[in-house]
Amino acid sequence: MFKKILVANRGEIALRVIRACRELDIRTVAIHSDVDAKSLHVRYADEHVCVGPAEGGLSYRNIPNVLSAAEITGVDAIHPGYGFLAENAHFAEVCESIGITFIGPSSEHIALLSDKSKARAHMKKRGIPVLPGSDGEIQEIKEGLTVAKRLGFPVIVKASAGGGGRGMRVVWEEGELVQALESSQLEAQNAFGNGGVYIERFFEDPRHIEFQVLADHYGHVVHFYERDCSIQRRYQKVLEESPSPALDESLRRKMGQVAVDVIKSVKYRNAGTVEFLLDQKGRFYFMEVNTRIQVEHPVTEMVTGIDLIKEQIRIAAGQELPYRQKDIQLRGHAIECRINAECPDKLTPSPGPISKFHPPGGPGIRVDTAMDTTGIVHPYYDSMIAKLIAYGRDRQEALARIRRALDEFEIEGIKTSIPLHRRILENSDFQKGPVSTRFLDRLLALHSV
Amino acid sequence: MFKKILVANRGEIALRVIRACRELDIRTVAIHSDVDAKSLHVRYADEHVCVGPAEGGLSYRNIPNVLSAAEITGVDAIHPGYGFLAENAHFAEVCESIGITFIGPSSEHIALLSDKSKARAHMKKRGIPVLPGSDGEIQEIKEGLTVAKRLGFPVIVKASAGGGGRGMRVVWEEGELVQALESSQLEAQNAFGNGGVYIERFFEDPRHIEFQVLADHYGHVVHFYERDCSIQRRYQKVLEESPSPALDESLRRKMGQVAVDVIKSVKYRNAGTVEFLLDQKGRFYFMEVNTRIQVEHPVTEMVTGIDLIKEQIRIAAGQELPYRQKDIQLRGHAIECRINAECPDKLTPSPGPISKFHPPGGPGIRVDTAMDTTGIVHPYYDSMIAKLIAYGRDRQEALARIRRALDEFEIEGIKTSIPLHRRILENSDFQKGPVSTRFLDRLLALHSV
Amino acid sequence: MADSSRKEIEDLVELLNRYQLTELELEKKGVRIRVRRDLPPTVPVAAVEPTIMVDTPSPPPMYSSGTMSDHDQFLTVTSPIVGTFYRAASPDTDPYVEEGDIVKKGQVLCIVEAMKLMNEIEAESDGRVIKILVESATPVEFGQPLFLIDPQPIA
Amino acid sequence: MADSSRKEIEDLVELLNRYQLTELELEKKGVRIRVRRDLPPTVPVAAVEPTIMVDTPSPPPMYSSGTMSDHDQFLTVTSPIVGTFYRAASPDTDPYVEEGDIVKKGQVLCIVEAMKLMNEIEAESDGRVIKILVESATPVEFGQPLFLIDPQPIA
Repeated sequence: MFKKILVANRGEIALRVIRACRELDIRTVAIHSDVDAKSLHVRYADEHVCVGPAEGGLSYRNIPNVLSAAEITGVDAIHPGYGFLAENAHFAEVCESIGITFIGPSSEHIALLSDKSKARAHMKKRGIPVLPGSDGEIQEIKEGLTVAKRLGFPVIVKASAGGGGRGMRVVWEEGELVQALESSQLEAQNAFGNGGVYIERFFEDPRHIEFQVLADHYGHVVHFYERDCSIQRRYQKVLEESPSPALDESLRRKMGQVAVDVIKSVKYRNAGTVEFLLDQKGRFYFMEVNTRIQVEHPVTEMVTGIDLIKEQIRIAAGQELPYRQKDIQLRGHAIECRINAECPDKLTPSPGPISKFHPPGGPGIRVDTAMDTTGIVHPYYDSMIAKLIAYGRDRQEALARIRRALDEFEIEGIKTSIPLHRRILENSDFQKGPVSTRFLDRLLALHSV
Repeated sequence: MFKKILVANRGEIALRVIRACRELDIRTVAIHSDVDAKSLHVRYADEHVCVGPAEGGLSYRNIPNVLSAAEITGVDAIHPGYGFLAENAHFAEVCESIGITFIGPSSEHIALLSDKSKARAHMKKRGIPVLPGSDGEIQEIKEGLTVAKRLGFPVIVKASAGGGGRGMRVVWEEGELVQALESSQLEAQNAFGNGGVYIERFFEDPRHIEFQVLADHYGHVVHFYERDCSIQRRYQKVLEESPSPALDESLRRKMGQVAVDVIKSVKYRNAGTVEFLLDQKGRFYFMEVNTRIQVEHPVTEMVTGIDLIKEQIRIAAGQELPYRQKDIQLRGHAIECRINAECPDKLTPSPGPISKFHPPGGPGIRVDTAMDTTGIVHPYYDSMIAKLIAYGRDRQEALARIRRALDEFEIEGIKTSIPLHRRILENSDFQKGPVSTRFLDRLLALHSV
Repeated sequence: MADSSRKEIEDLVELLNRYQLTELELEKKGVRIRVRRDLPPTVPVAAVEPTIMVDTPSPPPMYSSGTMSDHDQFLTVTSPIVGTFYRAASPDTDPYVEEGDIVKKGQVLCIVEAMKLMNEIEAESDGRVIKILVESATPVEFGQPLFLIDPQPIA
Repeated sequence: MADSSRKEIEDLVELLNRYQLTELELEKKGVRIRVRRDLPPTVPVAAVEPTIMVDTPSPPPMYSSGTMSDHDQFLTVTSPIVGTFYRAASPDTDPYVEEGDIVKKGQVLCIVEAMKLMNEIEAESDGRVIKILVESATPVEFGQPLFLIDPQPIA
């Protein structure tokens, strides 16, 4: 097992990794930008190194400084968290080359799976159900037109290197396609340095279902059931739950098996998430593999009882998975609300010093945060300041608990997304069960009228 | 279901009950003494009534004021928590007589089971294994001598109305018996107004094992497995865990069945705890039934996934238990540390205002507390200010988590028992598994040398 | 610099921060430390606690029964028990007292009913009833002010 | 000035910076030291956190590389990268500079090695090396002060 791990992140996920390390008796090194010198993740680590000024590109994403920090502190491994360097194949490769374990998949896995068009083609070849669409990237406008007509409108143009909705265009009729392809290519080129785009059929009311998977270095692959991440706003997840109210036992088993097949087909290792689109008729399609631990991993931990971060570390250290699929049991229901520092109406960030921070507690409540009453929300980073997770014997209890906990959560000095979560949780469609990824946009449109 | 419940308690257990009510959509009334006017349980309730001055006997234990508060706020039911009026048969009886539901057993059950000599005789008659001892109370010294000789020394003299170690005397040889009987009777008379005592064989290194049981009004009785409460100091529980490292599956099944038999034998209802003494040879003996929810109930909630307070409320409202024994599954391991406001060396209370209160968070951690940075520890009440509960996939993970969480727990302004818990958790005997109720006294004796 | 001074400075800074002071000076045993910071004008003043989940008003300030209020020369008569306040012995009878009445020590001022028992609340000293603070037939809690009494009324 | 006083001043400046104070005064044993800096009004008031679980010292206050410190006339040269500080190009060669040396703008002061690359750190202005703040072959983090330079040395 590792003796010392550098945590190449900040905020709640840095704390999350440090906690796992402490429980495994592994020393930790925090890195931080100069404005984060007094952050909780710095205080909770055994050692800390300042790696640059506030801006993430110059500090948390600064590969030479992060690796130098790893070298001068003599760590065995680096945990990247999510964001920053977590899905940077080059970073993973340099780690490998200097003999520091990157806690995650290999650089080749990251490279393959971050190209969504390639990953899609790979999976299609292996019989995994993918969304109907183009075979690989669209090279010429004419080709795009042929594909779109075959699929039938609406279609969606996506960037191969895409993420967070950038380079995405929904095309409702033939006449819009040319312009969509061109603007999508341009946006993707600017955002990712890769203008490759592909076309898929567009589903109007899909659900976003993802399966958590762990794979060790000995060919064992186990899934931890699904998370339902259909509550999104501008392609950003807002609230997640496990299990999904849209799946029955039979569909859950089928999708889980496909998720394992996806992971096995590329001989993947460590933690990964297989994302599916589930349509209104119960058909599911592979979308992509996320090659990192995800923000919403706690809901899976709550219902399976497994600490996914510790498993990531154990797998990276060469340990075999100590269980098989049949040992992983779903129990109860968990929901996560991402608490962001933002104005609830305009949805704009709300940075600044926090004057009061009183998190909720009691049964079934977990709070992952790096904030306290002395905390400051910096404008340089992600606006998520806390994750509130509630566990219940069933969905109804989990819903009641998270509403109760939101009422208890007192944050002063900044505005937060707590009112937005209340609005979602009070909605009777949401309470009843399955809603689509367009639910939240509709709810907000309704509200603003 | 009830519309409004009065919570006849303060501190963390009042918050615990209020949280359960909020999740069940039941309105709450907090009662409080004048010094508690700004306490969290007052803020979290829908309504609140001041019932007297600081001293518990004049406020939280003041039956006329508590019942008047129930009347003027028009509640359907009263939850007594633990302590104060929770095991007061007279209070339960008055509630019954004025048509307010006492959330707990009937007054008759409280009366029967609070007389330990009677309860013991009752159970013995029904074939429940009880500690070898006298048949009922000792009326004459001569009778005591005969019993003690038959049992063999050492023996223990206990008060029928006893609790918290009062009226208890360990007698190591015949010559000490007469004085022990007399002083025990005197102490019991002074403390409880009832001088009745009885004799049992004394076990030097027993474990304290208790089974959580729920019984509804329709004859259904389900147990929720055991809690190991062997870590005690002066007969006060300090740290509890579930499951017990001293039980194997077969013993667990056997003891669980006996616990259910005990509860069925008196047609008990609502939540109760059956306490057993487990000797070094794996033999177990009924000790008593606690007719309330207990401080340590959260460890059971963590490993079974059931909210015991909500179940208490549902049962009191006449609902049937929605599951049978086979539906109650143990998963993982949970440990609770009682965080008291006390000087860790002298073990004396440490009241005063809290200047910093930063509870731990993250995976597997639950904190039940009514404290925050504006809190004050009053000298009038119990010194317990928080319960820290850790869940893990197994005992080792639970131990690692609670140690990690204790390191994160920052409380300033008062002294707490956190260092005592660290000392227990660092002990290798405790880490290995079963220790006896004398473990902590020995550890402290060792330390003070 | 001695570690003790350093610790003291840090303690002073902590206090400076906590209470949002601009200057703090400590002098003892020949050592004098002064810490100063000019706060920018945007610094928030200490947060006031909103009682988010409470939908009834906060409890009234607690006076012990019949003691002198600090701010004036009136005695506050508070409820010694929890119950329902009545100004008269029954719906058909006159109130025990009206505002402006002169009362004698021991005179009944009102009834607080609790558990079907009528508890008479008496004046603890002579004086004039300045104000009746609660409506008849209203629930009252322990310590709730019921009457303001002027113990030295101008004759 | 005695070395002990100098050390004390530097410590006070360090505290002034760390806690973003505007004034700090220490008087003991007949010595009185007052350090003062007027902060621009926009500077945020950073809360002070005790570093309870940290077993390495807190990071040093952050200066931007080579800028003038307000409190005196010395420039602080800080490390622009994370790595290992070396005073000489190799173990066999002389250090680039010694305390007291006069340096020219652009002159190499030291090396910070990172990822096997030797990064030369140059003087940003002419001046005299007042103090070398880090031992050779020591790890340094971003922003860590390496040298104090007096840009206007008395000839």
